[in-house]
Amino acid sequence: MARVMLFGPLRDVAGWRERDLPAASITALKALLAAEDSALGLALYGKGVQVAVDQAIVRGDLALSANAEVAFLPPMSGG
Amino acid sequence: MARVMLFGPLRDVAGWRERDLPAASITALKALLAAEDSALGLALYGKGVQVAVDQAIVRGDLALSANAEVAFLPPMSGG
Amino acid sequence: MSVILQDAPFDPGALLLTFSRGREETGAIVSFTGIARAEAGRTTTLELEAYSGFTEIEIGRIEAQATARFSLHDVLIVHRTGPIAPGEAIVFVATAAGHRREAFEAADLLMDYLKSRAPFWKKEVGPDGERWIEPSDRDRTDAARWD
Amino acid sequence: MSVILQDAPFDPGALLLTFSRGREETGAIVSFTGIARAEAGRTTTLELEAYSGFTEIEIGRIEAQATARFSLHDVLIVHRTGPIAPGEAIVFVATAAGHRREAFEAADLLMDYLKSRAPFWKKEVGPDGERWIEPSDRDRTDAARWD
Repeated sequence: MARVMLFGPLRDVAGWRERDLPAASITALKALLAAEDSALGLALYGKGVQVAVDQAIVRGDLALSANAEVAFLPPMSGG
Repeated sequence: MARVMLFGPLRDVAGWRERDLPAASITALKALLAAEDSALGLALYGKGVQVAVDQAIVRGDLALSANAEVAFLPPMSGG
Repeated sequence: MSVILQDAPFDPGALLLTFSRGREETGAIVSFTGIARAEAGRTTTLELEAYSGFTEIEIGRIEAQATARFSLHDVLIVHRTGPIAPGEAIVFVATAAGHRREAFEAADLLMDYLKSRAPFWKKEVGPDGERWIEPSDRDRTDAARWD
Repeated sequence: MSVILQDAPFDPGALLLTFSRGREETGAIVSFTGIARAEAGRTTTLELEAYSGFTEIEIGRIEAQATARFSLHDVLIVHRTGPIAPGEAIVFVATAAGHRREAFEAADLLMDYLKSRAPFWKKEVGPDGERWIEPSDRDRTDAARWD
């Protein structure tokens, strides 16, 4: 299971902030989320959304270890 | 009588900071001070020394009213 | 050198007091305090979200870059998270250096980074509803000065 | 807007605390604190002389210029005079503005003025005797940026 976290506007779109979901890779996880909630799917593929696995930004796909923390980060607004 | 004030290095050269002296103009006052103390005279005519009368910078000569406050200001060092 | 994120309000004066104590070779300390503006009633609350852990690491990375670039003696960054009321401080940055130019430029760079690229998500809540904020064009061009 | 010259030591944190209170429309406060450096024992005391009355007026003039140029909400300048020990604050400048660039630039300009052109005479006293200080070349070129 991956611990999935949504930030900023993504959280408003999905209506949740944190969930544990089964997924073997980022691509699989995105597909799972999009199948369940098309608005969230669209937002996850939106411009400037970055993915962090275990608190490090990753580009492209990546296999997820058990207990991975996957965060979807929309464009940062600064403080 | 004019209240004469020396600042910064001028005070060290003269050995005093404030005196009441009779003088009808800045030129007369400088001449009086130079006659009494040639080192101070030299310093007063030195580069960048400004004169303030009643707390306003003046250029060139000026007649001094009774009770005028005349300050000799060497180059300012900033704080 | 430290980065602190906290939900609780803080007092910039108290932070500067602690930061400036006992410095014999630091000639210059610059502090910046960012305050939530009331915008004449348009904003009632600002809500700031961070990614706990990640956000501190990312800010710490820029702090380390600024320290090296400007030969800083010390840096402190304190940032609020959660709901913030108008008039409350959002961010405090203090830099200590031998001379004033370095202290000024480092604080300036850190603020430009914090306002445009730091991992925060910011929502304005007012009588007309709520909206997510993005960095302004000015924030982006200010930050690009240091690239 | 005020200019305070004082012989007594002051605490920059306490000044910032008072300055930053109760500001609902000020988005940015920058403070600068200048501290007397020990210079590894080379300086034991700094002696600062002002021309009481005149010095405040001259500094107030620049303060008014900076206020107009950067649309400041408020400015505070506190400057020590008399003997100052290493580690003690010499000068404190705080600027309040709507946005951070104005607050930064105003504090920067005021410090450049204070360090190079303000009516002070400064003497360094150390184990090797005493000497009057003049602005450094860097102080002069920094100040010329704003002319």
